[in-house]
Amino acid sequence: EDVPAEVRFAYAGGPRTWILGKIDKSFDKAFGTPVKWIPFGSGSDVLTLFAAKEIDIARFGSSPAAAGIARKLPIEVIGTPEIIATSERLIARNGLTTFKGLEGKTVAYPPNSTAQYAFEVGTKLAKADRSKINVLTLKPAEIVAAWKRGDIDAAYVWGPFTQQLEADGGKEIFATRELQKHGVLIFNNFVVRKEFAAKYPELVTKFLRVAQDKVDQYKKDREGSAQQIAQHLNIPLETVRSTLSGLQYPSDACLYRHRQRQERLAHRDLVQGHRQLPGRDRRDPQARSAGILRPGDQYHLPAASCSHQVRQAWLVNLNGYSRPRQVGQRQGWLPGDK
Amino acid sequence: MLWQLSGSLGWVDPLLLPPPSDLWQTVQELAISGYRQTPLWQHFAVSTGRALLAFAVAIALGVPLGLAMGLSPLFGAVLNPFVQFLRPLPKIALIPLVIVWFGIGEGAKFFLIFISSFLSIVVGASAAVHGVSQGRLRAARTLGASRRQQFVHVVLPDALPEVFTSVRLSIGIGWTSLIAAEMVAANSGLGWMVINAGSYLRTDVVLLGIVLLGLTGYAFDWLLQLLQRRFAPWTGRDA
Amino acid sequence: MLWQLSGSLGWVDPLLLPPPSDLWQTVQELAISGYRQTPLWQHFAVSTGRALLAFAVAIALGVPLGLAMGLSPLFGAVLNPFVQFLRPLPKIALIPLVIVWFGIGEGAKFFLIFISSFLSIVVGASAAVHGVSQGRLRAARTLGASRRQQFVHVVLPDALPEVFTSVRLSIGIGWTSLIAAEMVAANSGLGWMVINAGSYLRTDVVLLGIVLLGLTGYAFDWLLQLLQRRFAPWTGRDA
Amino acid sequence: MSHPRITLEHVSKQFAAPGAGRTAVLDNVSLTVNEGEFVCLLGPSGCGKSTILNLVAGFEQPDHGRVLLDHRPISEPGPERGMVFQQPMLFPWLTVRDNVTFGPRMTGADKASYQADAERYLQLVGLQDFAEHYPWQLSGGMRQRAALARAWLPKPQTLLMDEPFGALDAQTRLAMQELLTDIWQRTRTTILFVTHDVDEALFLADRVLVMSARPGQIRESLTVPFARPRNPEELLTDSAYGQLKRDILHAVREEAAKSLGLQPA
Amino acid sequence: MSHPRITLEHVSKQFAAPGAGRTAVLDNVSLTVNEGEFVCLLGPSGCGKSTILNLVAGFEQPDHGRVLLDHRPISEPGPERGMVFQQPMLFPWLTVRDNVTFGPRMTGADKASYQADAERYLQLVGLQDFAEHYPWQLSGGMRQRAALARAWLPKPQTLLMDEPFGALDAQTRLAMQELLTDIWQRTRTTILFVTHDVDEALFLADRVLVMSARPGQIRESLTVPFARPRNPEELLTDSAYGQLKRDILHAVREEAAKSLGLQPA
Ligand SMILES: Nc1ncnc2c1ncn2[C@@H]1O[C@H](COP(=O)(O)OP(=O)(O)OP(=O)(O)O)[C@@H](O)[C@H]1O
Ligand SMILES: Nc1ncnc2c1ncn2[C@@H]1O[C@H](COP(=O)(O)OP(=O)(O)OP(=O)(O)O)[C@@H](O)[C@H]1O
Ligand SMILES: [Mg+2]
Ligand SMILES: [Mg+2]
Repeated sequence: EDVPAEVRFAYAGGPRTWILGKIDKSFDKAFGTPVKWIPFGSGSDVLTLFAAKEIDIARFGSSPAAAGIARKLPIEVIGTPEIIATSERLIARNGLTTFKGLEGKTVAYPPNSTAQYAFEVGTKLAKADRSKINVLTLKPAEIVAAWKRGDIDAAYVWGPFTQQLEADGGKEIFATRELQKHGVLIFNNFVVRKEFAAKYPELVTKFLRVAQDKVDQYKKDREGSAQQIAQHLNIPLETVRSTLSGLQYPSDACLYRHRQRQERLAHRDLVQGHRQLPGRDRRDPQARSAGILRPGDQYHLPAASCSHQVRQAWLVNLNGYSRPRQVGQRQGWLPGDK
Repeated sequence: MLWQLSGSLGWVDPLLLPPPSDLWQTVQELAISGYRQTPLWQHFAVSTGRALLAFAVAIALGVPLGLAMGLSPLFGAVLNPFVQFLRPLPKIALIPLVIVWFGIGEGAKFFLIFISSFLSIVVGASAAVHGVSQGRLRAARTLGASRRQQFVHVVLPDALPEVFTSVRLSIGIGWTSLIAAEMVAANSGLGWMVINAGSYLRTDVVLLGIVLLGLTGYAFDWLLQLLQRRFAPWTGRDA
Repeated sequence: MLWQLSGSLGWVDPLLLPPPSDLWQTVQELAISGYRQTPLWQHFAVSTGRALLAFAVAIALGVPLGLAMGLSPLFGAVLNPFVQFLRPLPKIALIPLVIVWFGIGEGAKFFLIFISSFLSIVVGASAAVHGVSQGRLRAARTLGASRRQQFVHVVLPDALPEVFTSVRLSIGIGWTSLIAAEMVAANSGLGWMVINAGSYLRTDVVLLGIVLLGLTGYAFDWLLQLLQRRFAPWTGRDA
Repeated sequence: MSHPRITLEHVSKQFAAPGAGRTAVLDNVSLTVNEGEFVCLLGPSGCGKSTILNLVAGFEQPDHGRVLLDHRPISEPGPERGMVFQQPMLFPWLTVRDNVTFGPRMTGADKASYQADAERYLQLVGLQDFAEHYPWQLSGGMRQRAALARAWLPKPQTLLMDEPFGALDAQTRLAMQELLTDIWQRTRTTILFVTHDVDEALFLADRVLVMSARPGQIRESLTVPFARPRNPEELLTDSAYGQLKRDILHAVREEAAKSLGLQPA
Repeated sequence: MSHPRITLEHVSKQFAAPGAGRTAVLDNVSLTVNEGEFVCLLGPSGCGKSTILNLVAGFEQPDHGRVLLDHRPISEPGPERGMVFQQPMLFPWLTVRDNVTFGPRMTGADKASYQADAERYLQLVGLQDFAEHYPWQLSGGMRQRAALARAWLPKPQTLLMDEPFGALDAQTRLAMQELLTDIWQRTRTTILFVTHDVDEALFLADRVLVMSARPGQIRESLTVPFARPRNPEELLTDSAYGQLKRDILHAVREEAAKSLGLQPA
């Protein structure tokens, strides 16, 4: 198989396990071709980069991925490297302890982020009246600033900003992990450009293997890995530690690829799925994704060997944008099958 | 035309540059149902309202301050470092500080638009003073004009054509920074609409927003040129 | 001073506005070990390099084009709508299109800085033409200056003081948009450093970046004023 | 020799006045300046003298009638018609020397061909020590002299001069007048010269045109009969001189009084 | 009556010259203009006449010596010293009327107190029909007249006039001269008047100062003995007039020749 002159990864710069592969160049070694790491700022930037064919593989949150797939961007999800557990939390001022208590208060979260969806779902599950909560979208640093002024009563955000809010009198009232009890997982994706995946399926496999290696490496030596990453990214070690340990890592069985199914879902069912979502502005992905999760919904599993958690993750991921009615024969492979 | 063609022929991915035909459809949709529960005209009104207020204050404070800085070497020397330091700062980077000082309400948005145009107006006005005819200033002084009167009756009108240019440029700057302003906890406004739609790859809405931003900016400029023709008709005349 | 005080006395939370003493420490750190494996001076060099190139091209193209638009009503009427429409557009909103056209390399970054200063220079130069002395232009014509020569030998120098002001303002605009440019897949540069550090609450680095951005912008402006004094010493002289 | 170089045929010119109307500035003006002729134009302030020069220079177009140069309508300015403006109109960004050599530099003349001339003219107008000065470092009269040298250096076929010696003292003025006559005689330039000084007109001109008050018309055309070279002191003793001067003064005064709204003197 | 209003004591003034050095423009100039006196300043072009006016106006400070007004050093311009500049220096953004009334409007005078005067002056300088015009719609001479009216309207105690009638035709010039004498006699203004026209100086002045070539010094101070009111035609027949005029012309010519670098005539 021929290899491209370079493989282009887009990364958001946060502390993640695959950065270990950036540090020791194990992706480059596995591919036999250099990897170009392209930084991006927000989910919408990744979508642009994909649309402009400037990147091949990216790791980013489920919500922009959903927006991209819904807008027929030719990308596909190839894996779920991490599930958000305690790295994103809802911090509130003293006295506020529940979602219900937020009614009539002001809450901020970063726009179009996993935190935002976690908040929306959490509100829903807690049966709080969303319309009574005054929500604001602010970037994380702005959240800290607004918090210090007392302009906001609560914020759903990630580290190190959560720690700052806590240091300033905030108390955690919710963490994304608690959604798992309701079968809701919020996670990040590995996404590949379809054209690239079609041309270099081997590379995609190798990519997933190395990514999993790096998870394993982290699990073996958490402190050492955190130190390496902190040094590489110039981030305080504490931030790296808490972020990495605030994520859950699905087992290697969770990383899979299922192209045909993916295409069908993305191209037909996804769109149909939207149409069937009741009572939502169809053109509006945010409104749509706010209504993603329906605890108790039945879904078919894409890969029988996936752990329950990952199956859930995968489904949630797709379900944000569709309600697959039927799933065909398993046609993919799993890393480690061969 | 070029644009519709490039879309139709597939030169540019319609995902990134929707053809005008799509755009027209989006206009109709947004006009009827609004974007995010807010009608299109309201996004437009909110943004122009914010901007016009900020521009008015920036002009009212910036022109006199700039002229004064240009006239008085001492005053200029004291204030210039601040202005020259702040002016080239990217306004996006200042947002957290602005929030600390002005909160997340309209104050912060006003300030961000205001400060970007204000600083440029100050610099432009203070530079315009150097072009003021020394001869005419001398004439005014022999006619008993006080410092304030020299300022109002000679420096201001003499510098006016050049000040108008600076104001036009500065208002362009201010309008550009609308988007930075509306990144701060907004939920309406053209800038916000563009940013928000961008994060969902709603390129049609983004493009519509851009077109509206461009046209409004154009309209502001046209208005200023009209004012200039009305209030500074002597531009370029030797007398 | 005010700043150190406000930090020490706790007026502003040091988390958002670290006191200068902290900043000094950060400078030392970054100077030695760099930010993200890149030494501080290199971030600085990358950004100024990008900006200077873009400015140079913007001036070299923008001044003649603007003057030509101001001189020729036809030419002006054709190009003006484009310029006036594009100028007030927020450059951040254009990033997706710029990526499509120019990719994510230096081309896109160059273009974003270039376009923001270029458009303003064009407008400023074209406005400056209206202030050109008709009498001197007439004198040049009776002395046999061709249209091109009138342009180079009369319009350009006569408009120069005002053009300098526009260039100063435009370079301020260009420098502000550095941050937008370095949002595009950059991994070095002051703008990128500010944005990147901001997302990890490294306020000291952010502030250091801001100070450097401000000082560099100040230095550019100072340089331009020096050039103006050198090349347009007749500003404001009646002759 | 009697080939007409400049011809105005029934020329009228109006300017937009404040408010609605238009001011008639020139009304049916016809005049001819022959090749090599030196014609002085006199008239009360504001009668349209500068306007006539502007028409001939090609800066303005007539509302009615035609302005011809060598029988061809004038459509734009050209270097064959040099002009000294009522205000010096120097270029403040150039030194005096660069101002003076502006013409030849524009027409691409070889530097060697004009350099010596330029220095000579600078010397003759008394600015040799100020060649490196900028215009704003000169006195009013010095600026006017710099403008003179600038107009002379390209040796135009036709010279239009609008009160070129107005800011000069008597002696400098005489020196400039002699310089001009000298240049004119050697090159047979055609000169249309606006002045308020009747003595100057009689010393310089072949023919004197007196204009009426606004709207300007050519009221009188008087041939100056004195032989050349003329000497100002000798002219004064000529009896024809006194008569001619009185006639011209009388005409100008009558018109000026009209335009000032006074009773005719 | 012999109280000195303007005094220059050993005044020297230099300007930076291109390159390194400095040009001496005034060298040890001392002069006095008494209260109510009308003094004309003559001298070759570029000798420093405008510079003296600028010093008295307070625009420039002497390098050496003192410039006094009523025995007090002059530090800045003031409305008690009106000035007519060598160039009209009108405000292009104001109509002629607003230009003329600029002074009283600045000093906060009651509109009623100057309105009639303003109209009268506009009438007297022949600009009544041009009150609504802008300066760039005027001819050169009309601008100069507008500048005159502007300087006269505030009735300053001292008037500094730099070739104020240079662009006017003979008749208009005479009218303006008479107007000026009239104003001067009624108000006993102190006037320092720069001119190149010896006849004008002898018609107007109590005393004539002749300056030497650069660096300027006061070469001669001549009292003009003619009784007032003077009549230009009658003056011509006065034998003292011819002598005085010759003396002055001789002095100016000698200096002008020096400054032009010619052999003394
Ligand atoms: N641009 C203009 N708009 C309106 N009127 C004008 C304009 N230019 C000239 N005029 C009028 O035309 C008339 C003649 O002007 P012109 O300059 O030709 O006079 P002139 O004979 O040269 O007078 P002077 O001896 O004072 O220089 C004047 O009444 C003047 O007001
Ligand atoms: N800003 C300046 N810089 C350098 N030299 C100057 C400056 N202003 C005036 N001068 C010089 O001072 C001298 C006197 O100038 P001034 O204007 O006083 O002459 P003037 O007597 O009024 O002459 P004119 O009759 O030609 O108006 C001139 O030689 C001139 O070059
Ligand atoms: Mg004229
Ligand atoms: Mg002078």
